[in-house]
Amino acid sequence: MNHMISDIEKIRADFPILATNVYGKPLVYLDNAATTQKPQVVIDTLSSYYSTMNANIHRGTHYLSIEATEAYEAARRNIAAFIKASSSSEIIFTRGTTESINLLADTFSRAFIKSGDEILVSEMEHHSNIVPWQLAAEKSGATVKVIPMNDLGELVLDNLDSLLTTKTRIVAVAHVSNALGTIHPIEEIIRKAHEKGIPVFIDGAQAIQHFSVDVQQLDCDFYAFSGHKMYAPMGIGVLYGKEKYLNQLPPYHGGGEMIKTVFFEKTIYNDLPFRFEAGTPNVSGVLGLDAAIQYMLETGMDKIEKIEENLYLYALAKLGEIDGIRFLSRAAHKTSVISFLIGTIHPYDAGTLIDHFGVAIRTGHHCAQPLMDRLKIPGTIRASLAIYNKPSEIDMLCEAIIKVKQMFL
Amino acid sequence: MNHMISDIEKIRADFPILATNVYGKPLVYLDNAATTQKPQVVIDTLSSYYSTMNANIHRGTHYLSIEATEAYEAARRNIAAFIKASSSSEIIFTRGTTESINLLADTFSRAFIKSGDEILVSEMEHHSNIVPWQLAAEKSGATVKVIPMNDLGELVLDNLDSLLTTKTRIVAVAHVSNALGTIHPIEEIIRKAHEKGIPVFIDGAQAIQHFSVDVQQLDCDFYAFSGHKMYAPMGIGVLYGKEKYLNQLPPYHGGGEMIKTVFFEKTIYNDLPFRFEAGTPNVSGVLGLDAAIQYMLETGMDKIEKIEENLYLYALAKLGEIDGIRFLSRAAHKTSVISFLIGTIHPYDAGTLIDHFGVAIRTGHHCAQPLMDRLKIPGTIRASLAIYNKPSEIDMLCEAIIKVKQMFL
Amino acid sequence: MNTIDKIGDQIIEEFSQFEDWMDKYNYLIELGKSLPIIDEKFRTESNLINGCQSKVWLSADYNDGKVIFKADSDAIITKGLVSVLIRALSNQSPDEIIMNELSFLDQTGLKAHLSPTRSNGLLSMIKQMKLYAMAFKIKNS
Amino acid sequence: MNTIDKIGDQIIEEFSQFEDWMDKYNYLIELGKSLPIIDEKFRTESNLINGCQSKVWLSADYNDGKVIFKADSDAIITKGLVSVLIRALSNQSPDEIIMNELSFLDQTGLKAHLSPTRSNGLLSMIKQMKLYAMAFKIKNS
Ligand SMILES: Cc1ncc(COP(=O)(O)O)c(C=O)c1O
Ligand SMILES: Cc1ncc(COP(=O)(O)O)c(C=O)c1O
Repeated sequence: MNHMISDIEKIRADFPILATNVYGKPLVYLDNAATTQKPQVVIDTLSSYYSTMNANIHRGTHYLSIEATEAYEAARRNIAAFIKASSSSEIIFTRGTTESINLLADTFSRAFIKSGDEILVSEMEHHSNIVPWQLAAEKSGATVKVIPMNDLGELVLDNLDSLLTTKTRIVAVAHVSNALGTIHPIEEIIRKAHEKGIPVFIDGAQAIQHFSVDVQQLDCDFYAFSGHKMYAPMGIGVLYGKEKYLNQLPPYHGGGEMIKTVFFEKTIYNDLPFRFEAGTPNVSGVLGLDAAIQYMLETGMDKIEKIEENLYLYALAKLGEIDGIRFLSRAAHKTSVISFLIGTIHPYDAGTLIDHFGVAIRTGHHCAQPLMDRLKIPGTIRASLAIYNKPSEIDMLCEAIIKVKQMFL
Repeated sequence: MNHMISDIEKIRADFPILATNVYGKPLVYLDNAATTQKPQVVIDTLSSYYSTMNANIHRGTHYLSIEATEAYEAARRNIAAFIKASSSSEIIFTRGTTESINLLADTFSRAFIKSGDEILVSEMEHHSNIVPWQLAAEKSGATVKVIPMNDLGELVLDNLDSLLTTKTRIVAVAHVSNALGTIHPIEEIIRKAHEKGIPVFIDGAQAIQHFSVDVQQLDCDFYAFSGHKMYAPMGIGVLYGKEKYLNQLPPYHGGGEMIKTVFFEKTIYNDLPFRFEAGTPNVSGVLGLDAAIQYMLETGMDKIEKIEENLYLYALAKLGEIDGIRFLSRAAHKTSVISFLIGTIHPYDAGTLIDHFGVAIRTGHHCAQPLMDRLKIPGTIRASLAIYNKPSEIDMLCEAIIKVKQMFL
Repeated sequence: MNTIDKIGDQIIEEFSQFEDWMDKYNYLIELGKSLPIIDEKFRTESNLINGCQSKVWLSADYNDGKVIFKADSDAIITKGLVSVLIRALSNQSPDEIIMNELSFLDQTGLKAHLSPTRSNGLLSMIKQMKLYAMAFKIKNS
Repeated sequence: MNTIDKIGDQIIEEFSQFEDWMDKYNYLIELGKSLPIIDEKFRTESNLINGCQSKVWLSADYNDGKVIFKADSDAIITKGLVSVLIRALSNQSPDEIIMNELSFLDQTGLKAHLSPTRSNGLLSMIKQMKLYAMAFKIKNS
């Protein structure tokens, strides 16, 4: 553990915000599932881009524009390699996971979903992986079906075979639940869906920052994630799709970049991936994402997993010692997200007070209201860890919880 | 003029990229209509946001999240004030103009456009203000009609009355043409459309950085612009809409933020403007846009207009002295965009060589192919000015052009 | 000085005793606990104000020229804040309720809880209280 | 050494004379001007390769085991580059065309013009030339 701690201190030094004080106390940031903090190298990438390279890309013949275009396309190749996509034209840049899913739900449903068809999601999805499918279902006359969960906080696949019907057009599930941290058995879901020829979308927003993802090995047909949850800037995300599917999807946004020629009578669309990237791209965001991935790779994905697992186990043990703590997930496979309640204290009350001890955690329904309904609770208190968190921060969370408990006695 | 030049030197010092060399020559950046460079204060806003405040917003109960939420909503109010919107809930943050128009075209057409209806655009639009309407027309069975232009590069409104029919549901025109710099007579278009009860969307991507815009005085119903063309970061833009219209539009993207409650059976959408802002917003982009607007206001909108007009007139005079230069717009009302051709030299040839003299201009169709078809040319050479450009840069452009001419003799 | 402002001054005084944030919150929790829980029959969908994180139920009655508010919340701190608002605004005339800007909140350090960016539903509750006052005024004029 | 690489070496040598970028471009312009303009009948939609900024027309014939390319562009610099590619690849066997990686371009300083991020259509032209070679090979085997 000591060796680990010196590693972590080195990592912490890369994140300038961790030196901040809130309410006169050193910031303890445990809201990483909402958004992670950024290493200096990512922040510097933005500054340096705007100070030396900034230009609009793809159509320019001038030096900066060519440089920026090449950096942007190199980043796309790096990101493709990071998730082991078979080609960089399978990487579409979006604003974030939510836009990725909306792009997919809209275009996929226009191409493949008709009245009476079914879309299969799970009971543990983030709203961003529910509402776009509801909207698509409404427009096409399809229905949204749900894979249920059990009391341990795991998906129940017992009836998966009967949920995958001849009307099922797509399955959309998270890789990891944002509210509970459960790692879903997506391999099995993908295998069973593929046996019936049904494509699968995976919402990777809570997975990609914690362990290596290999989309070819998973054999998922689409995958999405957000930069801001993986040490990269806000305003950038990715939709990965197998070329064979992307090629069949109709255009989404209209505008510059996504077309080859425009006449008032007809418009000819561009090739992948540009067809889905209308308008001036967020070049700085893409380069920032590239830098964040570089940072993760240099740290080492295995090491990230190890650090987080160790701290997670430490946190579970320490929190478990507190009387009245109730963990909301007992899933066998989990990332370092801990959702819990303290006795009968309302999560909002707990969150408001814990904050005053300088500890940033999240409370509420975590944009997963169907899951909260299932658990019959208004919300949870969620501590979510990242590579820069350390045991003493868990100790401070525990101290805060104990004091809060006293205030409510 | 001398007084002006010392002002400009002061402004230039705020933009770090202007000190860059390309091909060993000082960068002359005249591609501002594609994207502008960023002042240090905007770059610093991003760094400082990520180093001291970064958090996911709106649903957090912790310090950073509350701070970031308040900064984000304060920026929204500043931006509303900047364009004189009547309320900050009329400001929807998007990724840029292209997304703004796609959001509008999709939701407006679902609410108001049916088979046989008409959408009126102009012959001088950017693809981003054509293709989304084509896509919407395709889905709804409507047709896209076109306001024509004349040889001076101006819109011809002679037949506007007959183009505005009982079937016209919306008019979508640019405030300023990106390819030619023409300022369109939108007041007249808005007045005539309103006489028939037809709402008007204005694409302000090339206007907002050059002069004050007052959406209430214009009385336009929707207005859009991009941050990256007004000294702000990439990946952020705005859609303004009158509340009475926005309230009637169906939701666009589904996800977090845009909903109040989600059940699998039904979902209740949030109030304006959040209803249209699904997913984690680009907080750093919004704060960067706020900083850029602050910078423009401190410089003074009048002064910006004056500086650019002076330099534009200087450029016109100097370029006009060169034999064989052909200006493609003789419009009476223009911003500082100059589109031209040099004799019979192909714009791509000219652009490639001018670049090697360190001068960044843009060549091509400028995402306005219908306009190029009308002019029967493959593209133009476009120099577009910003507040930091100076007469000696125009001189360097002219020198480059003269040398290029010699190379083709 | 109208009665709301007078009550406001008392509240300011009460809160000014607390130097420590913990004491202030302890007091809010106490207030929250002592706010009479409203009758189950008022905890209806139509009385519900949905903050993103805590719920507030609000009902209003009109009696002898005064509006009487009853309210509840599922979170104690929110309930404490609710009780402060009830104390100031309940049993007042519609006009006073409509006109008062609750400026006393600035000096209690509670103002931040009522920002539109908070997720506790309190700002919507104040809006709702003013709407009730408006409705009673119109109905009885 | 195959013939394409030999021609490539000649081209490298020719371009190595120029120290100044202007001389190099002057030479490209010269090459562009001297490339025989292809017959109007080849300037068809089906022969057109649409770069974003300049257009390239390409036609191919097969004669005695060799592929003969003819090409044109509306921009002179693109035409100069086209003439270099024609010189290397025209009148070669399908196999040589398919296999050759045009590595000589690296050493001429022209490589950048053939990047996928350029908007002149040249990369698509090379792709198209290889497709033609492939087609002739299949047809004649
Ligand atoms: C599982 C999951 N899906 C989707 C999202 C939405 O991501 P974003 O808000 O970045 O669009 C999130 C993040 O909140 C998430 O945790
Ligand atoms: C007039 C006009 N409209 C729309 C756009 C599209 O803006 P963006 O690429 O920022 O979405 C542009 C910019 O290229 C433009 O000039």
